[in-house]
Amino acid sequence: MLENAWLIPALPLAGFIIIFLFGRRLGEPRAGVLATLMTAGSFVVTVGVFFALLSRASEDRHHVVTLFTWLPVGSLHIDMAILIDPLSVTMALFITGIGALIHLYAIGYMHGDPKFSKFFLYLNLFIFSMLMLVLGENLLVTFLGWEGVGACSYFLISFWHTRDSAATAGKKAFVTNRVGDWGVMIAMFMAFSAVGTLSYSGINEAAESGQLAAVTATGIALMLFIGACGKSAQLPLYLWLPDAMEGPTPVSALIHAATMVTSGVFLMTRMNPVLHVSYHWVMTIIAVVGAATALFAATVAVAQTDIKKVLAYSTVSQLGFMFLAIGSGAYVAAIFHMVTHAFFKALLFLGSGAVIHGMHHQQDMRKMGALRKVMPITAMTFIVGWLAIAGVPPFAGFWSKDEILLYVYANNRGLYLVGVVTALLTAYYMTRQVIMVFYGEARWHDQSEEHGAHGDATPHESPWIMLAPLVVLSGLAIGGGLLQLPFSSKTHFLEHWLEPVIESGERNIDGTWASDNKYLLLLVAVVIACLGIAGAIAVYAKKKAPALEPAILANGWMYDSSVSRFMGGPGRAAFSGVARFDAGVVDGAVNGVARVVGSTSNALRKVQTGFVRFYAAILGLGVVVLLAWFLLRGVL
Amino acid sequence: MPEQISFPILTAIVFLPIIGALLVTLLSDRRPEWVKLCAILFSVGTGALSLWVLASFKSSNADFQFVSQHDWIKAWGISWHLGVDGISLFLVVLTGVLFPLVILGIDPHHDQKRYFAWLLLLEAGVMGSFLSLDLVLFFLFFEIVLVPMYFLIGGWGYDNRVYAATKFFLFTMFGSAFMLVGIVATAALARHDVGYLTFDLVTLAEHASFATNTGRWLFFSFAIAFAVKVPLFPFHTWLPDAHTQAPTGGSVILAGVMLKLGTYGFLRFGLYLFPEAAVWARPLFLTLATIGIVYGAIAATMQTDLKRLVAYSSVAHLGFIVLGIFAMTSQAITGSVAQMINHGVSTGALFLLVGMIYERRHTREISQLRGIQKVAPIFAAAFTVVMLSSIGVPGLNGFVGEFLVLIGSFQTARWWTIIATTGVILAALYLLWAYQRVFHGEPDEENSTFAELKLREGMVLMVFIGIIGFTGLYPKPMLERIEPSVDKLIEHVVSHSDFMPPAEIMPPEEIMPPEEMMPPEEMELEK
Amino acid sequence: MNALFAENLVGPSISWMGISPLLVLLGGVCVLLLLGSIAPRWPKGSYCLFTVVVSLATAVAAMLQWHDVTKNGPKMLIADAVALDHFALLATIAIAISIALVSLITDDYLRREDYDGPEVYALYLTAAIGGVVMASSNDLIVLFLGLETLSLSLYLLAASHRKRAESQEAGLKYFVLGGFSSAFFLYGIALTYGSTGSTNLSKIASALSGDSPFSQIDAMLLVGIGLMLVGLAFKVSAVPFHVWTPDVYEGAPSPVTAFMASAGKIASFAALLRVLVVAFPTRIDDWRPAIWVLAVLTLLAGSILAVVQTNVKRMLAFSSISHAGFLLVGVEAAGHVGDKDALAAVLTYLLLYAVLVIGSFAVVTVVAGKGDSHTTLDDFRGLGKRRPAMALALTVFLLAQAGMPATSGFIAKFGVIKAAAEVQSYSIAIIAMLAAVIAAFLYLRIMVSVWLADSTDDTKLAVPTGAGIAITLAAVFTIVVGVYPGWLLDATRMVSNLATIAVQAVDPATQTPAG
Amino acid sequence: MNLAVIEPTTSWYLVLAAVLFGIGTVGVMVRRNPLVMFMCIELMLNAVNLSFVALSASLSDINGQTAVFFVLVVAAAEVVVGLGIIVSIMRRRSDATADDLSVLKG
Repeated sequence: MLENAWLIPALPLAGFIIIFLFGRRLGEPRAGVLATLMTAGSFVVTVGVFFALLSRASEDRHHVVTLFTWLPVGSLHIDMAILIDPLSVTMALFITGIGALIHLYAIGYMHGDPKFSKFFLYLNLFIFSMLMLVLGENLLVTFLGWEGVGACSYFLISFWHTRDSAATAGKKAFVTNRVGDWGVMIAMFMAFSAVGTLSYSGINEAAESGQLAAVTATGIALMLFIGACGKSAQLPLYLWLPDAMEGPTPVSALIHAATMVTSGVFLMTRMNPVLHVSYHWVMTIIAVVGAATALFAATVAVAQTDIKKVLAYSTVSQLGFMFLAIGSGAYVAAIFHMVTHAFFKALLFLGSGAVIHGMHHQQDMRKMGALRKVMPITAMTFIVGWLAIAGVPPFAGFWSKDEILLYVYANNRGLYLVGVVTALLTAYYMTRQVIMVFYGEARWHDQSEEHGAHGDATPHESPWIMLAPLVVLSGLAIGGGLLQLPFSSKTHFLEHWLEPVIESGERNIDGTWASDNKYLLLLVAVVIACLGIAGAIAVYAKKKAPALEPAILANGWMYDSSVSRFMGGPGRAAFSGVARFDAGVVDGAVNGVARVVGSTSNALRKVQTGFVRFYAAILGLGVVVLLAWFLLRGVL
Repeated sequence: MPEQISFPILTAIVFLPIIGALLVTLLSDRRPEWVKLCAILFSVGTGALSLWVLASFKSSNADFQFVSQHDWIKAWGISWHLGVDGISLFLVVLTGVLFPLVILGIDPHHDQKRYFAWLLLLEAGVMGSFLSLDLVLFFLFFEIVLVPMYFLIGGWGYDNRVYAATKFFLFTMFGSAFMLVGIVATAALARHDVGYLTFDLVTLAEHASFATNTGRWLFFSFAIAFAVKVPLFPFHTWLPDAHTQAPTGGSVILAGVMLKLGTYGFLRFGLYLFPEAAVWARPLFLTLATIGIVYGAIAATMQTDLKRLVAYSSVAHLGFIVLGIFAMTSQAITGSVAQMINHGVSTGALFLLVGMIYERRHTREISQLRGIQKVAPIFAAAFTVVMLSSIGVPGLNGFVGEFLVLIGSFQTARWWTIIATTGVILAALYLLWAYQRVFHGEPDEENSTFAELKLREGMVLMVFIGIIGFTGLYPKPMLERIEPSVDKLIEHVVSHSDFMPPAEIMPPEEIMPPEEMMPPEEMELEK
Repeated sequence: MNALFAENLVGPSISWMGISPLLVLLGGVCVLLLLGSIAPRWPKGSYCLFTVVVSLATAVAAMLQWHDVTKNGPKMLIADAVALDHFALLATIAIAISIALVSLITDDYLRREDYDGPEVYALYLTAAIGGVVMASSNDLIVLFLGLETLSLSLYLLAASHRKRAESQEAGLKYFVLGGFSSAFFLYGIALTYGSTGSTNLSKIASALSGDSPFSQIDAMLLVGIGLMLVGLAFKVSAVPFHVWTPDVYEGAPSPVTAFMASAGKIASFAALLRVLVVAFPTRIDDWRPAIWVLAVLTLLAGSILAVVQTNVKRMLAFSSISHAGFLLVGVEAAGHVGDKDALAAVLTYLLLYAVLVIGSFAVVTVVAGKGDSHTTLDDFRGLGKRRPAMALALTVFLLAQAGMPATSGFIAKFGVIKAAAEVQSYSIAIIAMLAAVIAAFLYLRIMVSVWLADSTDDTKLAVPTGAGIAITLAAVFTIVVGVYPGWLLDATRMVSNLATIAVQAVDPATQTPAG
Repeated sequence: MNLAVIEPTTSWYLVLAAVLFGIGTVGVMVRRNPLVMFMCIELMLNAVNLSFVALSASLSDINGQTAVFFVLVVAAAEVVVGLGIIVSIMRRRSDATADDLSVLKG
């Protein structure tokens, strides 16, 4: 079975190629169906691979399938190879699984779009790239996927490219990611010059066997982290993610919530031995950046009115949580949260998508409300997602978030505090969203005439093809916690499963105060969640207190706007300065030479007066000079 | 020792286009279709020959192959010496492939007879420069290509064509002025070592040894010519003008193969003849290359003319090539050679596409264009692929060369490389920004009639895109043919100078002595 | 005193074969003038034909001598006054070829301007005689005679278009300045004679070779050399003695200009080399720097001044000046003792340039039209459309003058640069090449108006037979030599070091005791 | 003292010749009448002749004096040619000075 692992990326690729060639002829909905089937098929294969791997002893759960040699030059030898191990399979499982669901959903969501087939073309290409990213046996194959998903996200964000905002958002996403890619490339160069290979096993072995100097390891780790910040939307590079909501909602769900944005987390986990041997402050930096991002984004989310923007900032915040976990050496917790987050955030996005779909592309929450009556199933599933992200037991989010906080506490109490506050805010703004969308009085009647696009004015429930994925995902959001229950080490399924990959990096907190009093911390987490929910209810449902939504928060602390103002102002000025320098100075010098020759010529030709006597005089002058020279020679 | 083969195929490659040019000139103007047919036949024939060379090229052999050597000007020791090795092989193939595509894909607006004649002459010149192994012979071809290109720009270019053509001609000639003196001086000085006057590259490189300073002077006399041709900052300003004013075909050829004459010259003559000087001059050229990368990209960002933008992007891309050449590691130089090809393909295609835009809209001003993707999705798709390859997205050809150059250069030119790598950010910036302004948004009324890709254009572009995809995913056949010659060259440099290549680091699978494990600072010191 | 006379009055023996080229030319002149004046008007074009035949005969005679010299080595004729060596013969052949080509152009020109008659051809031939004498003279007086013969003919030729004021003006300017400069030249001879006791180049050389008392009297000698240099620099139009060149070239009838630029230059440079290399090898350190400066000035001034010109004839005049600069680079290289490649390079350059310039002026002559006045850049517009073939030929000539490879021009430049580089004068070589870049601009300008500018009138231009032949021959020659120069170079390489053979050739019996 | 004993040495003649030559040179540069300019040139030539003779006497070598004859011939020839040109110009404009002939310039 493991030998056939190449099928996992191959199927979506096949889908891509087929749609690329015959997309027009396939049309709607066949193109969508095909794409969905391909992704589902690759999910099936992944499951098969998973069990095949499971049947092995945990120490040799490591299998490489080499497809062909990609870049062989001298000592550099890079194979196009995929690596099957617990980590990659875990990633592949939820990528293909959730991917398939979202494909299905998209068939309904994109119904009637003129570029229907093209949408699934990109979607399949994305799944393929994402799988290459996680399955890659070496940094370069991962980088191939890394750039691939970047490109796909560019295409999909600017899918409705006639909207300028969409086009700009797509460009912004790509360029911002490029900044991160710079880091990844440098990291690769360092790794190669230090270890002579780019394969994960090679680098990690070098790290474990101490062949990798701490300095180099630090360099690699930091550079990779820059890359991760780009992809996983951490400060200061998170800017592109909120704008990315310009893309169709399934894209937001798949790329900007469940899969792509987590690849940074994945990469750090993949390289955890390198992080382990690098200077300890690297981990601190990661943790601090993560915590800062989490808090920052949470505060911003509090004041958003666009249903998707709220979820976007919440995604940033949750990703911050994951990096906080990594910074605390809690790789399992990070992966765990990544998975559960994939479940409930995909659920929430799809739910919001259903709402938007039902509201005829109305995204402003202030124009919603009381939707639970018209779209009950959507409401149900959305509420499940809300409870999960808010951290209410026994939903998935509760367990993963608690796991992280546990490690963070053991690691650094200050950061723990930040985490707790973030959790509080999370519960608060999610509750706010649920209330504004599904409860209170309906604020959408007055919109009807504007948005009578689909004939009937009132919001409507979505077709089953969109609801089915919601139901499935809500199931996962409820039960996702089973992967890793804190009660005894036997229930640490995920931890045991990932053991071979992260053992060297994973931090052991046994015997710390935190692990001894983990139930106390559980309790704290529950209380926090409840507080947040209660607060939101008090403000938005019971109107006990005025809503606190300062403009500065609504504008994300003015960070984005000031950056773009800088880019548009001084940055642009500097660039055009260079361009002017080129035209004026560099090219000016060239043309200047020409001009000088020309003017010299003009000056000299005046000597040719045409008067014989003058010519004779010039001759005479020449004679004098020449004789002077010769006489000089004579006297010398 | 390179083997002598019965049929002088390389000579044929050089002469076939010349014959074609003569025939085209003789044909009557009244039968344009014959003229075009003749041009196509000869260019395709040349292309076929070059492909044959590729097919029968011995991949593991680092020496010159298909060598044909005859006395030409005995009195001066100048010989007709042609040969191809891994470094020139793909440039020859690229030339052989690009010209038929240009002739097939683009029709001149007037005087097509003269146009094709010049084009074929140009092909002969380019082929000759890539193949000749005699300094004077190389100079001959290197210089001769100016004439056809001058007339192509001046005769079929746009509003400001004469200025651009003259600038191009004189600027390049300025460079080669120094080179000619350098060539003669090299041969004259090498007399003592060689024993007789010869301009044969191999003989000179293997037997001649120059006093340190002499070698450096000579190297620079060559370097100026190549730096202008590449073009290397600050000798680049002729390029934007030439590209902007040249007809589409001219731009494609100019970007595709002619700029490579410079970088190729650096490899073939700079490093091979004057290793010591080249090593000594490394810091200078690494710096200029890095400046070129960043500077070119920044300048490109601010261009309002689409062709100018692509031209400046060429400056940046060529910077990568020069960086790789002077990093002097196996990966870097192999990458540079690969990048020469890949840049030729992707930028060539880019100019082709821009040309098509001009054909349809009669403007290259970015501000005049808008929303083309909506009216011409296939065209936009093709543009996107080419653009991504030019940005250097993995899986497309642009990445292969760029990545190899950078990872190779990092071994010996760490800080330059770190700065140079920012070029990939800027590349995305200027290309995507331009793409957004041209293709995205709602098309206004002029652009709403933008015609979709025609079949013939599509055919030509498919070839380009095919190469882009294949080379990106499976560059092995290319690399394994380039590398042996590159390694040979590096050995030559190492043995003739104090240059130390980076220590070969064994992946941890093998057991390795500890001293090969070196943290960055030590590498620093070692450089 | 009497004894001295008696001894010298014995006439020197003359080897008639040795001077056969001169005799052929002389015969040609006589026949042309006599028959031309006695017999009625010859049939159309036969003057030209006759001149061509004469010049070819001269070339043949020279070739015969060439083989003789190759077999028996060079020798001195007529009391060491005339040298018979490869150098002289090559120059002779080059001059002969120039006359042939020029007369081909002249034929139709004269009929167009209705001046048909033998005079111009006769003057060509007399000028050629002067040129050959200059090239082969081994005595300063003989050299002076040759120079005057050449110059006087040229004065007349320049002024020969009696209807054009420019032609008259050109004639006068040339005459006044020419006479002026030859006076300097003569004075130089006198002083040299005074300080070395002889006017014979070989004897001067041996007198200065150190053992003789003359090596003391320095100042007079140096002034002598300087003044002779002035005279010759004027002839080769080296800056700052070039002032006459543009005016005369522009004013003179186009074919005559071609003749001056070809035959005139060949003779003058041959003379310059003879004087400097044969007579003053011991004074190299004195005259080489002077030549160096002259070369640089000539290169730069020639190419820079051409940039803003608008009259093609004048442009070509300036370009000929910058070519003179290139040739001076060769002369400078020849200054290094024991370097024979330089001599060969200079002569090759002269030959190739002669053909180029004649070709170019042939086209100019055709374009100039009746009255010989349409020679501005605008008159050349659209030539590519009106006469593609001729335009192509012109392009070839211009590219060749720019030194483009695969044309004879490249071979010429390469030879000179090589000569300079082999004696390590890199600086001047680079200056020369850069000047060539500037000069290239002017050729480009002409090409622009020929090809790239749209034509003002599309009337088909009639290309007369003679000119057509001349242009074709020149173009073919340019390309052939450019692609396959081996044979020519092998021939020119036989031009061995003048100085040494000249000294050997002097037979000791005729040595006059110094004092 | 007795003037008769003062023997003029060669250098006297040479200096005289030089002076004459100088006068001729200056004359060419300053005079505007073509004929006069031409005569100045003749003057220069004759100055040279003088120095030839003087030198040949001092060297007691006959060649110098033979040279003079050649020069005279050449001068005569120049007269012919020069006058021819000048006359043909004068025929066009009787009052033409050298400065009027400046169409060709630049």
